[in-house]
Amino acid sequence: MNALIEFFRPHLLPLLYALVIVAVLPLIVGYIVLVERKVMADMQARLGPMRVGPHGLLQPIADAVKLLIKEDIIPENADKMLFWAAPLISVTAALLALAAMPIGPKFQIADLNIGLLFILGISSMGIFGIVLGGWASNSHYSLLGALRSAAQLVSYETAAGMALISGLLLAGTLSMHRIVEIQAGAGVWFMFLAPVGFFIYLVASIAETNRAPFDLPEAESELVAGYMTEYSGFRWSLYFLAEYVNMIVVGSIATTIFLGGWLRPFPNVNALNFLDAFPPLLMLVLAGYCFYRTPKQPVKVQKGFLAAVGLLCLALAGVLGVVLAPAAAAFKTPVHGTFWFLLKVFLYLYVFMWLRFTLPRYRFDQLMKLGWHFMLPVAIVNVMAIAVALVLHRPREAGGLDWGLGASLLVSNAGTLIVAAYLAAVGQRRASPVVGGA
Amino acid sequence: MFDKALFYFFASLAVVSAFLVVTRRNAVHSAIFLITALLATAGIFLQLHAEFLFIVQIILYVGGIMVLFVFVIMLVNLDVAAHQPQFNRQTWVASLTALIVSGQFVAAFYLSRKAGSGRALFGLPQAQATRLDPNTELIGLTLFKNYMLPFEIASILLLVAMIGAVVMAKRRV
Amino acid sequence: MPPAGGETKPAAPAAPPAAAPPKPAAAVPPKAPAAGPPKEAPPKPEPLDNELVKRYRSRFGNAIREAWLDRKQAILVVDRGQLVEIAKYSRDEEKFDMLTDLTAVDWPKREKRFDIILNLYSFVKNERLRLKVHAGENEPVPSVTGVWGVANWLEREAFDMFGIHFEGHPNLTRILLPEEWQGHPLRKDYDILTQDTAWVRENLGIESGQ
Amino acid sequence: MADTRTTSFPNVETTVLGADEIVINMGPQHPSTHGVLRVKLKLDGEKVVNSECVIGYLHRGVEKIAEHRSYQQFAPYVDRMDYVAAVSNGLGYCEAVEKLLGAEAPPRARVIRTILTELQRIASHLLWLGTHALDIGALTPLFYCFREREEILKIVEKYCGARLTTHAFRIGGLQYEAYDELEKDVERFCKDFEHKIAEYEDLLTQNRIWLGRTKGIGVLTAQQAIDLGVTGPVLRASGVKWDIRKAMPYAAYDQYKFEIPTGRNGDTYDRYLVRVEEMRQSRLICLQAIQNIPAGPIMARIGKVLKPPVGEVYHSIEAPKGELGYYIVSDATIQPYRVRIRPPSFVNLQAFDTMVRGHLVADVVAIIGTIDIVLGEVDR
Repeated sequence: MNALIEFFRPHLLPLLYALVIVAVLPLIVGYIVLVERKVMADMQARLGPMRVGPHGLLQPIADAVKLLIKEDIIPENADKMLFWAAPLISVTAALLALAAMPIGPKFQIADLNIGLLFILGISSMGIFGIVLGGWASNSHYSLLGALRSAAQLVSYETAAGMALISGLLLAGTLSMHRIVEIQAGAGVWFMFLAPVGFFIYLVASIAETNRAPFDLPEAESELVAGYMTEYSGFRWSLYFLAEYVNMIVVGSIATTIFLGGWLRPFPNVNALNFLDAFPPLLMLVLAGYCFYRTPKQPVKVQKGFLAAVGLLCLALAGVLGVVLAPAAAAFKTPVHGTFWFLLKVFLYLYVFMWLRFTLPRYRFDQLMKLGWHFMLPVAIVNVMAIAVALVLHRPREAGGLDWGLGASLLVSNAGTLIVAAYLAAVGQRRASPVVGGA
Repeated sequence: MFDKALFYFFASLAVVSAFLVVTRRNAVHSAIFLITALLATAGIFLQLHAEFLFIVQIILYVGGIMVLFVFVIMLVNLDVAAHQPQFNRQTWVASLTALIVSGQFVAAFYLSRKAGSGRALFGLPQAQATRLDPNTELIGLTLFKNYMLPFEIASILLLVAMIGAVVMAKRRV
Repeated sequence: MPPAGGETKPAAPAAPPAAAPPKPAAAVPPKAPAAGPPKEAPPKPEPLDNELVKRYRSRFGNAIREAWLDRKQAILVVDRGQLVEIAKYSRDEEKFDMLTDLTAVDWPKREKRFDIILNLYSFVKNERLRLKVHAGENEPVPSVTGVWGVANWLEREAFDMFGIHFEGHPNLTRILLPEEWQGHPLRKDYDILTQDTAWVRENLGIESGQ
Repeated sequence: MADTRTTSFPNVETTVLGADEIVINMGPQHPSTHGVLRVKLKLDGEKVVNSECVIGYLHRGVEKIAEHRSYQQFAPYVDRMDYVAAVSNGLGYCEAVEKLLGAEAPPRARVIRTILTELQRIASHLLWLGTHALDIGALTPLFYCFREREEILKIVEKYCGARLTTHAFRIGGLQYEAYDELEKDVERFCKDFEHKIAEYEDLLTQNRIWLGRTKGIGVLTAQQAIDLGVTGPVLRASGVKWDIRKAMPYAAYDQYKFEIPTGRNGDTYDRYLVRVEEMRQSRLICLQAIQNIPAGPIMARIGKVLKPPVGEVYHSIEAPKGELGYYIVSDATIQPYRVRIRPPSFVNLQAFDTMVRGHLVADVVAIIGTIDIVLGEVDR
C-alpha cells in the first residue's frame, strides 16, 4: 500500500492538472464555439446568440444539454463496435496531446524530452477516429468524407511538421518547456526568426483541423457532413469536442514553438514591464463591461448572472493583480504565464475564425495541390535554409542569438520567400488555376 | 510492482491482439488489433525508458503505415475475402514453423537466464540496467556518426522504392 | 373525338369537387370555355409583303404559305415539310441566329389542330420573326434541334404538353411531367377531370387523384 | 439514362471503385441545387462526362391555368414563377397584355414600373450573389446581400404591401399611386448601395480562392450561348452585348443612360463580374428615374373587362435572369386562348450540360449557381 502511495506521490500534481484539463476543456470548447458564433455574427452584421442567458452566455450549456439528451442513433448496418469506439479514439488522442503542453511555467502535466514528437504522434492517431468512424457508418458520404479528411490531414501534417522543425532547429531540443525557456533566453520569439515557418504552420494547421477555407471534408456540398454524417447526439458531440480540442492543440503548439509560450511580449525589456499590468486591467475592463450591462438585462435572473460573471472577472483581476506585489513574486510567473499562454492561443484561434468567415472554400484538388506543390516544398526549403544559417553562425549556446545569426536567418527566410514566389508563379502557369498564396 | 503490472498488461495486450489479428475475418478489425498490438509494444518501449523508440513506433507504424493500411483496406472491397475460409492447407506448416520459432525463443530465454547476469547469450554485451538518459540524442549521434553509411544506404534504398512506386502508380502522365 | 371541355361526360364522376375548370367568381359570364371562335385560319390583320418576305418567297416559293403582320410583329406560315431548310436559311442567310422560343397552340376544331410556333431573333438586324407550322393530330414535325441547340428542351416541352411528335429529335421524352404520365395537358380537350388520376393515386397517394 | 430511376432517389447511387464510369445523383433534395433540381452526373473518376437535368418537380401548369382565368385574374400567377423577381414577371405580363390590347401605360406609370423593376433586379442579383458565394464556401457575403435586399423589399412592401409575390402592377398601369417618400427611399438606398457593392467586391473579386474556383469554370463561348438560346447575364458574360432594355426598349428605359456590361471569357467569374456591374447600372437607372417622375394618371383607359381583339403577340423583357417572354393568343374573349411563357431559367438551364462537361464534381455546384435558376420558373 505504502509502495503505491510512494509511487503516486510525484504524480499528484500532474494528476490534478490532468483532471483540471479534462474537466474544464469541454466547457472551454463550448465557450470557444460561442465566441466563434459571436465573432461570426459581428462580421456578418448580426447579433448572434442572444436568448439563452445575457448575451447568449449560457448558450453552450444549453447546446450541451440538448446534445446529451438527443436520441443516439446507430445505423442498422453499421459496424457497432467501431461506430461506438471511433469518436472515443478521436477525443482521447486530442486530449492526450495536451499532456505535454506547457500551459504555464508550472502548469504542465509532463515535461517529456520528446515533447513535441509526442504531441505530433499522439494527435496523429486522431485520424483513426475519423477513418474508422467514416467506415463504420456504412454510408458513402461518411466513407468518402473520412477518406478525404484523412488524406488532407496526412498531407498537411508533413508540411506542418517541416514548419515546426524550423523552430526545433533554433531551439535544439524537443522538450516543450525547454523551447520556451530558450526563447526567453534569446529574448525573441521564434516567429520573428522563422516567420516563413510560422506562416506555413498557420496555414497547415488550419488545413489539418479541417477548418475553412480547407473544410471540404465536412462542408463540401457533395459530402453533407463528411465522416460525421451518421452521428448524432453524444457521439457527434465527442467528434465536435475532438475537433475543437485539436484546434486548441495546434494553437498551443504554435504558441509554444513560435509565439514564446507563456512569455509576456518582450520579456527581457525592463522598460516594458508595465505590460505586466495588462492582464489585471483586461479583466477589470471585462468586469466593468459586465456591471455596465447588468442593469440593462430584462430579467432578474439574467441580471444576477451577468453580475456574477462580472464578479468572476473581478476576482480574476484581483488574483492577477495581487501576484504583481513583490511579496507574491514567486507566483507571478506561473499565474501570468498561464494568462498569456491562453491569450495567445485564443488570438491564434481568432485568426482561424477570421479566415473562416472571409474566404471561400478550396476545391479538393486545389487543396491537395496547394499542400504538395507549394507548402511542402517551401517548408523543406525553409528547413534547409535555416539549417544552413545555423551552421554558418553556430550560436554559442543553444538558442543564443547574435547579429550574425540574425542576419543569416534573415537571408535564409528571404531565400525561402523567393522560392515560394517562384513556386506560386509556376503553379499559376499550370493549366488548372491558382496554387499558393501562403 | 506497479511497473511489473504494467509490463504484464502491455505484454498480454500485445499477444492477445496479435492473436486476434490473425483470427478476425473482417480485415478492418484485424487492422485495428494490429494497431493495438503495435501500441502495446510502444508501451513496453516506454517502460524501458526508450521514449524515442516509443514515439517513433507510434508516429511511423501507427500514425503512418497503419493509416495507409486502413485506407487500402477500406477502398478495396474485402467482403468476398471475409467469407472465404482462412485456415487452409498451410495450417500445419505454419503451426510447425510457429512451434519451432517459439521453441527457439524459449531456449534462448532459458539459456540466457542460466548464464547468469555476467555473461550474455552469444557473447553479446548485456544492456546496461541503468537508464540511458538523453537517449534521443544518443540515437541521433549513433545513427549519424557511428552508422552513417548504413543509414544513408537505407535512406537511398527507401528513396528508390518510393520513386519506383510513384512511377508505377502514375499510369498517365 | 369528344370536343372540348366539360360536356359529354359520362355520368360517372358526377359533381366534381371544387376545382372544376373555368368559372371565375366574377360576374362576367364566360363564353364556351375552351374551343374559341377560330374560323379554321386565324384572322390576318395586315398581310405582309416586304423585302424579307419576298426573299423568302423567291427562295422557297409555295412553301411560304402566308405572311402577315400582327401588332407589328411579322408572322410567316411555312410548309411543314420544309421547316428545317427554312430554319437553316433563316439562321445562315437571314441571320436569325437565335431561336428565342418554340411552342405550340392547339386549335382542336381545325383540320390541322396544332400551330407550332418558332420565335426567331436576329442580333444583327435586331428583329424578330415568327415562323408557324401547321400539324395535324398524328403528323410528325421535323425537329430543328440540328439548327438551334436550344430547340432540344423546347421541343421536348412541346411534346410533353401537346403530344406533338418531332421527327429527328435526339431524345424526345417528357421533360416536366413524369415519364409515365398519360395525356398532354395543354391540349384544349384536357382538363382536371380528364387528367391522369391513376398516376396521382399511385404515386402521390391522393385518393381523389386530383 | 432512365435506367436508374428509383422512388427513393438515393443521393449516391453507385460509387467509389471498381467501375470506370459512375453515375452520381444530386438532388432533388440537395442544399446547393437551388430548389428541387435533380442532376444526374456521369463521372469518369472525378471528371464529369455528361449530365442530365431532371426537372418538373415544381410543375404547376401555369400555362394551363392561364387559359381558365381572365386576363386580370392571371396576373398574380406570374409572380409565382420567378419568385425572387416577382415584379419583373408582372411587368412582362402587363406589358404583353397591353400590347395585345393596343393600349399603353401612361408615362408616370412607366417610370415607376422602371424604378421598381430595377430595384427588383438588384434584389434578385443580390440573392444570387449571396447564395452563389455560399455554395463556393464564402459565408459572409450572404448576410451582406440579404441586408441590402431587405432594404429593397421594404421599399416594395411600402409601395404595394407585399414583399415576395408582389403583384405590383396592373394591366394598363399601376393600381397604387407611389407613396410619398418613394423617391427619398430609393435615393437613400442607391446612395448607400454604392459602398455596399464595394464591400462585396472586396470580399470576392480579387480573392485568390474565389478566382481559383470561378475562373475558367463552366465556359460558354458566344457561339454556344447563342445556339443554346441563352440570354441575360450568362449571354453577356460570353461577350454578346445584347440587352432587351437597349435593343427593344420597353417601360421607360429609352429615357435613361446605362451601360451593358459584357464579359470576355464566358466563365463563372465573368458572369459574376457582369452581374455585379449590372447592379451598379441598375442603381444608376434608379437614380436617373427618381430625378424626374412625370405627373399624371397612373392607369390607361382600358375598361374593366378586357377583351383583346383576335390575334397574338409576343412581348419580352429583360428579366434579371434573361429574356422573359410572353406569347399570348387572344380569341376576343375575356380569357386568353393561350399564354406561353418563355422562361429564361428553363432555357439557360439547358446550357448546363455544355458548361459542366469535363469539369470536376466539385465545380458542378459552382456551375449550377452561376446560371442563376429559379426552379419555380423552370418548372412553371
